Amino acid sequence: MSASTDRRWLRDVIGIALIIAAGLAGYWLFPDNLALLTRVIAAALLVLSIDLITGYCGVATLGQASLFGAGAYAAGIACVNGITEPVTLILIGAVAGSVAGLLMGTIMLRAHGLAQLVLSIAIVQLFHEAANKASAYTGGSDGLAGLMVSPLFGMFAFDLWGRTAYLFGLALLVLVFIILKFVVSSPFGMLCRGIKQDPIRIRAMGSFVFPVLLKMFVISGAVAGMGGALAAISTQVVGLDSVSFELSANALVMLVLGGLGSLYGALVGTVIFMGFEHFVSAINPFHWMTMVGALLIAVVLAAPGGLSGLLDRFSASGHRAKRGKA
Amino acid sequence: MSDLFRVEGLTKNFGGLAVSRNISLSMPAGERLALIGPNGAGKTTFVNLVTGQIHPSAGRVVLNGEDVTKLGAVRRVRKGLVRTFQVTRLFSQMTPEEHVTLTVLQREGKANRILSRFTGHSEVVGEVESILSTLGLLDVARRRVGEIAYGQQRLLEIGIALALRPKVLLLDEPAAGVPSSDTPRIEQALERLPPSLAVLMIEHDMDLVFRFAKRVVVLAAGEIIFEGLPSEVAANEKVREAYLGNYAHARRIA
Amino acid sequence: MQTVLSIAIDAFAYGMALFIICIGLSLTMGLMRVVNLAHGAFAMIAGYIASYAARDLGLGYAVAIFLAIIGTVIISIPIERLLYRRIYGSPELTQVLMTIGITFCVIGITNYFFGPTLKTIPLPGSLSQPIDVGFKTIAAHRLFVMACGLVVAGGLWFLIEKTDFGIKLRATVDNAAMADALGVRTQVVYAISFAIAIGLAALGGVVGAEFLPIEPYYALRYMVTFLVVVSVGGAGSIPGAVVACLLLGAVDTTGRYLMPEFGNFFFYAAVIAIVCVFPRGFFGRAQ
Amino acid sequence: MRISKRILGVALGALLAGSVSASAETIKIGIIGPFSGPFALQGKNFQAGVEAYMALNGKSVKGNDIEVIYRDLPAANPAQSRALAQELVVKEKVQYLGGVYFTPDAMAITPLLAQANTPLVIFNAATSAIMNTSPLVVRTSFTTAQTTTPLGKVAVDEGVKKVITIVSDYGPGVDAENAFKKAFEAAGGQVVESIRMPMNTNDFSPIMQRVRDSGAAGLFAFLPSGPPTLGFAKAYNETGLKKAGIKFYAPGDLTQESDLPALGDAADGLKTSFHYAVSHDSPENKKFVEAATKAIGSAEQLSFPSVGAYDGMHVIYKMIEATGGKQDAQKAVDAVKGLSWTSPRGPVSIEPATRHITQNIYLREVAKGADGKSINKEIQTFPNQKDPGLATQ
Repeated sequence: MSASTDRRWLRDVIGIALIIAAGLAGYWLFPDNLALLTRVIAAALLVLSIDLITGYCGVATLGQASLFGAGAYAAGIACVNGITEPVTLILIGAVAGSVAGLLMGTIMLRAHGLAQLVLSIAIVQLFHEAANKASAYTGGSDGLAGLMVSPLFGMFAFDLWGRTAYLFGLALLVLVFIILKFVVSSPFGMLCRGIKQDPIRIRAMGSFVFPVLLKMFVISGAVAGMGGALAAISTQVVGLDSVSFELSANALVMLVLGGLGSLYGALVGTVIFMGFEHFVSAINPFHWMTMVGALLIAVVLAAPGGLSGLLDRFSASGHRAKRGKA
Repeated sequence: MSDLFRVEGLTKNFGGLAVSRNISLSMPAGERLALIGPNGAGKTTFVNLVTGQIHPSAGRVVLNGEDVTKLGAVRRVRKGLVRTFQVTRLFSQMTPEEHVTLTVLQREGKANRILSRFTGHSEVVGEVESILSTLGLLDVARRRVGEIAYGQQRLLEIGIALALRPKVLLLDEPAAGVPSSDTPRIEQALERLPPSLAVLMIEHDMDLVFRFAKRVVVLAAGEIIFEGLPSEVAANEKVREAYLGNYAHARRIA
Repeated sequence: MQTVLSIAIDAFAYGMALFIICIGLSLTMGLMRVVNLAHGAFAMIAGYIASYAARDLGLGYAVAIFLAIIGTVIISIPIERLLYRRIYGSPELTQVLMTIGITFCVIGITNYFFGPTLKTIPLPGSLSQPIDVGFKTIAAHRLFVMACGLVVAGGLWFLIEKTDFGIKLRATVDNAAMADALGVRTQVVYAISFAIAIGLAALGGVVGAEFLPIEPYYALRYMVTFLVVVSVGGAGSIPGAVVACLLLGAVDTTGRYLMPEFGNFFFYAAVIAIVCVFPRGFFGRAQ
Repeated sequence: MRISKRILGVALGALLAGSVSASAETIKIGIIGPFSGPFALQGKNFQAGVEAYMALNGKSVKGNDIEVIYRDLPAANPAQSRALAQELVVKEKVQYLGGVYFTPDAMAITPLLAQANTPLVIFNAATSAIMNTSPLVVRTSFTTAQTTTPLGKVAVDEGVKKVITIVSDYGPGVDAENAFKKAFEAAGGQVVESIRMPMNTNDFSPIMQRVRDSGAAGLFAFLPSGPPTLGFAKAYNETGLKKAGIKFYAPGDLTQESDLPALGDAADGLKTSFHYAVSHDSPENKKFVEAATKAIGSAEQLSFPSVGAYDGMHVIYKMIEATGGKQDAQKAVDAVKGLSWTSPRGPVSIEPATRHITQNIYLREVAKGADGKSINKEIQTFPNQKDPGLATQ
C-alpha cells in the first residue's frame, strides 16, 4: 500500500510545486499583466469548483456562476458596508457560496442528466434576475461599485499594478488546491467518485447518495464563492456578468477543455482558454471567436479527454480505460 | 420468531402484471438456501424487493424481528441485509483494495470524512487484507478492476458484501458469466462464508446449487412452487413442469 | 375575455414558432443522442440564406424558404460527415464542447461575411398586413406561423407513425444494434434524421425570424431557450415538444402580460417546477 | 502555454524596440470597446470615430506622435475591463484612456485613474453616476436622462396627456423611465403605468396588449439598441397600436442608424430624441460622415458611438496640447473643463463642474431620405442640454 501512496503523494507535491512555480513565473514574466492573471486565478477557482461536482460526482452544471456570483456579491456588499479586510471578505464569499451551493444542490439533485443541466440553467437565470432586481443592494446592471478594500494584513494595498491582488490570489489558489487535493483523496472523495460511476452500487454499499453529493455542492460553493470574492476584491466592482449563464458555460468549457476529474485539468483548461482568448483577441479582436471555436473543435478531435488527458497519454505508460459518464 | 430473516406474502404488480405473487419464506441464522427458477420466474425482482431497490405492492420483509418493508435500500444494508449483483457493478478505475477499503470505512461511518486521506486509515488495513486474502485477491489488490479477470471481479463482489458484515447475504448468481475454469474459486469462497451468516443464493448452475445449498426454493411465474431438500427437487413434478414444460409436453404427445 | 383570447392567441403563435425551431433539436437529442448546441446556428444560417434570397436577390418568400432549407441542409452535410460523426456516442460534455466550438465558428464566420447587423427577411404583402380577427388585430404572419407549426407537427407525426421510414426510425431509436441486425441501415436512418432535423431548424429560423431576428449571435442568444424547451418536453417526443412549447409560450406570454417585470422569474420558476415533477420531461423516454 | 509565451516574448521584444526608436515623443491612447461579440458594431463605430478624427486632424499634436491601442471587451465585464485598463497603463504605458461602452466597465476603471495618473474619456457609457467616481473622468457621449428629458415636453405639446412607459429592466432603462416620468409630469402629463420588461423579451405582443388595455394615448419606450428593437417596432405596428393613433416616443437608441435598414417601414414615423443623427445637416458633420464612412467601410453601419469617439478624441487632443505631452492627468482634465467646440452633432461644451458634455438634443422622426433610405430626420432642437441626472445631485 505504501509504495503507491508514496508515489501519489510525490506526484501531488510535485504538481503543487509546479503550480506555485508557474504562478511565480507568471509574476516575473508578465509583471504588467497581473490583473489579467488575477482574473485567471478567480476563474480557475470557479472551474475547480465545477470539477468537484462534474468531474468527481458526475453532475454536469451550466449554472455554477450562481455560486461564484453569490460569493462576489456577498463580498462586495460586505465591503461597501464597511467590512474591508480582504481575508474576511474571502471567508464571507466562501460562506455565501456554500449557502448558494446548498440551495442549488437541493434543487439540482432532484433530477438527472439533461433535466439536471436545465435546472442548473434555470437557477443561474433566476440568480441573475434576482441580482438585477435587487439593484438597491447589487447596483443592478450598473454594477456594484466603490469597493474600498483595506490593505492585506494592514500592509499591502491593492494597487494599480495588482501585485498584492495577484499574490494574494495565488496564495489562495494554492491553499484551496491543496485542501481540495485532500478532499478528493479522502474517503469522501472516493465515495463521490463511486457515485459518479454507479450510484446503485454505492447504495448497496450502505451509503446514501444525496447527502454526499449535497456536501460536495457545499464545498464546491465555498470554492466558487471564494473565486467570486477574489474577483470582487481585485476588481473593486461586481457586475451582473458574475452571475451569468455565459460565465457558467465558459467555465464548463474550460473544464472540459482541460479534462475532468483531476483538478489539474481545471487549471490547465482555464489558463489555456483564457490565455488563448486574451492573445487572440489582442492580435485580432474581430475574429477571436472563430479561432476559439476552432480550438474547441480541434481539442475534441485530437484529445477527447481534454488537454490534461492528452498529457496523461504522453506521460503515463498505462492507457486509461475510458468510461466517462457525463 | 426465531427466524433471522423472513418475507411474508411479498407481492409486486407492474401495471396489471404480477411479477411476484405472495412469496413467503424464512431463514434462520446459518441457513444456506438456494433460490432457483427458469428465466423470467421473477428471481431478480424478488432480490430487488427484498433489498429495497423496489417496493412491494403487498407483503412484509422482516429482519431480526424488525419490519424493514418501509426502509430504503441503504437502511436495509446498514441493518445487515446485503446483496451482490448478477452483473458486476464495480468501479472500473478503482482497485479491489480500494473497493473493500471504501466499504469497510463506510460500515464504520468513516466514509464521509473529508480531511483524512483515504489511504491513511491504518486501522482498517488488516481487515481489508484478510477479506482480500480469503478470496484470493491479494495479488491483484492494486490492479484496476477494469484490468482483472471476470472471475476475480465476481469474487470482489462477494468481498464487498462481506466487508459490510452482513447478517443476511443475497448472492445474485455469483457464478454467472464466469468461465468454468474459475468456478471452483467461487465455490471455495462460498464455502468459506461465515457459518452464522444466512445466505440466499440465486443460481442457474445446478451443480453449484446442489453442493452449496441445504435447502432449495423454486420460483416460477412469480410464485413459490417448491420448497425442500436439494435431493427432492429433481423428482418434483411441478418443478419438472416449470422447467421442462413444453419439452415434456411435446414428448408426451409424441 | 377579449384579453384572455388575445393573450392566448399570442401565446399560441409564439409557442408554435418555438416549436418549429426546437422540434429538430428534440429529434437530434432524443433520437441521435447528440446534445447539439449548434442547432440554432443552422437556423441562423437558414435565416441568412433566406434574407439574401428575398432581400438581395428579390426572390419570393416561398422560394426563399425553400432555398434556405435546401441550402442549410447542403451546408450541414459536410459538417455532419466531418464533425458530428466523431461525437455520436461520445460523453455529453464532449458533445457540448464540440457543438459550442461549431457555434462559435459559425458566428465568427457569419460576422465576417455578413457583418454584425440585423438581417430581415421581407415578407410578402399578404403576410405583412395586420388582420382583424374580431377580438384583436393580429399580424397575418402570426397566423402563417401557427399554420406552419400545425403542419410540421402533423407531418412529423405522420412520418414517424405511419410510414415505412418511421418504423425504421423508431426501431433504430429503441435499439440500434437490433435494428441493424434486422437489416435497417441505421447509418442512413441517422443521416436522414439529421437532415430532417436541420431542415426543420432552417424552416423555423426563417418563419420564426419575426420573433427571433436573424443576427450573428442568434445561435448563442437563444441556445438556452431551445435547450430548455426541448428538455421540458422530453427529448425525442413530438407531443412533448408541442406541449412544452405551448405551455412555456403561455407562461412566458401571460407572465409578460400580467407582471412583465417578473417575466423571467415566471418562466424559469415554471421550468424548475416542471423539471422537478417530470424529471424526464413531459413525454420523455426512460433512458 | 509555451507557444503563448513565445508570442508574448516576440511582442515584448517588438514593444521594447518600438519604444526605443520612437523615443518619448509618441503618446499612446488606449481605447477599450466591444470590438467583437454582439456589440461589435458599436466598437467599430468607436474605431471609425477615432480614425475619422485622426484623418481630419492629423496624427500628431505639437510634434508628439499619437498612437492608438485598441483593446476588446465584448460584453459588460468589469473584471476584464479592469485587467485591460491596467495592462494598457502598466504595460503599454498609455497616457490616456478612452472608449468604454458599458457602465460597469467604466466603474471598474475609475478607481485606477488617480494612481495611474491617467484621464479617462468616456465615449459612450451613459449612467450619470460614473462622473462622481473619479475627478479624472470626462464624458463626450450623453446620458440617458439627458436624451430622454426633452421628450416629456414634446409629448405634452402634442396633446398626449396619458402615457405608459415601457423600458428594458436594467440600469439605463430605469434611468430613462425616471427621467421621462419626471419631465412629463412636470409638463403636466400623467404616466398611467410603468412597465419594466426583462432584457431577453422576444415577443412583445403581450406588452402591446398591456399598452392597449392601459388606455394611454402614447407610449414611451426604452430598449438598448440591437435585435429586440426590431421586434418591438414591429409589434407596435402589427398589433394595430399605430393605426389606433397611439403615439410612440423613445430616446434614439431605439432607432440608431445601423438598425434602420432592418427596421425598414416598421420604423416610419417613430419619434425619438437623441444627441446625434447621422443625417445632421452641417458642414462639420458632412466632413465627419465622409471620413467615418471611409473608416468603417459602409455608410449603413455608422451610428452614434462614432461621434462620441470623434469628440472624445478632440478632448484628448486638447489635453495633449495643454500638457505638452507630459503625463499629468489633473492638468489635462482641468484644461478641457469649459472647453467648447462645434462637433458634428452641433455646438457642445464640457461642463466644468460635472465634466460631462453639454449639447443640443434633437427630436427626430424616422423618414425616407433623398436616396430612399430611412434616416432620423431632425425636426426640433433643444439647445444646450445638461445632464439632469448629474444636475440634481
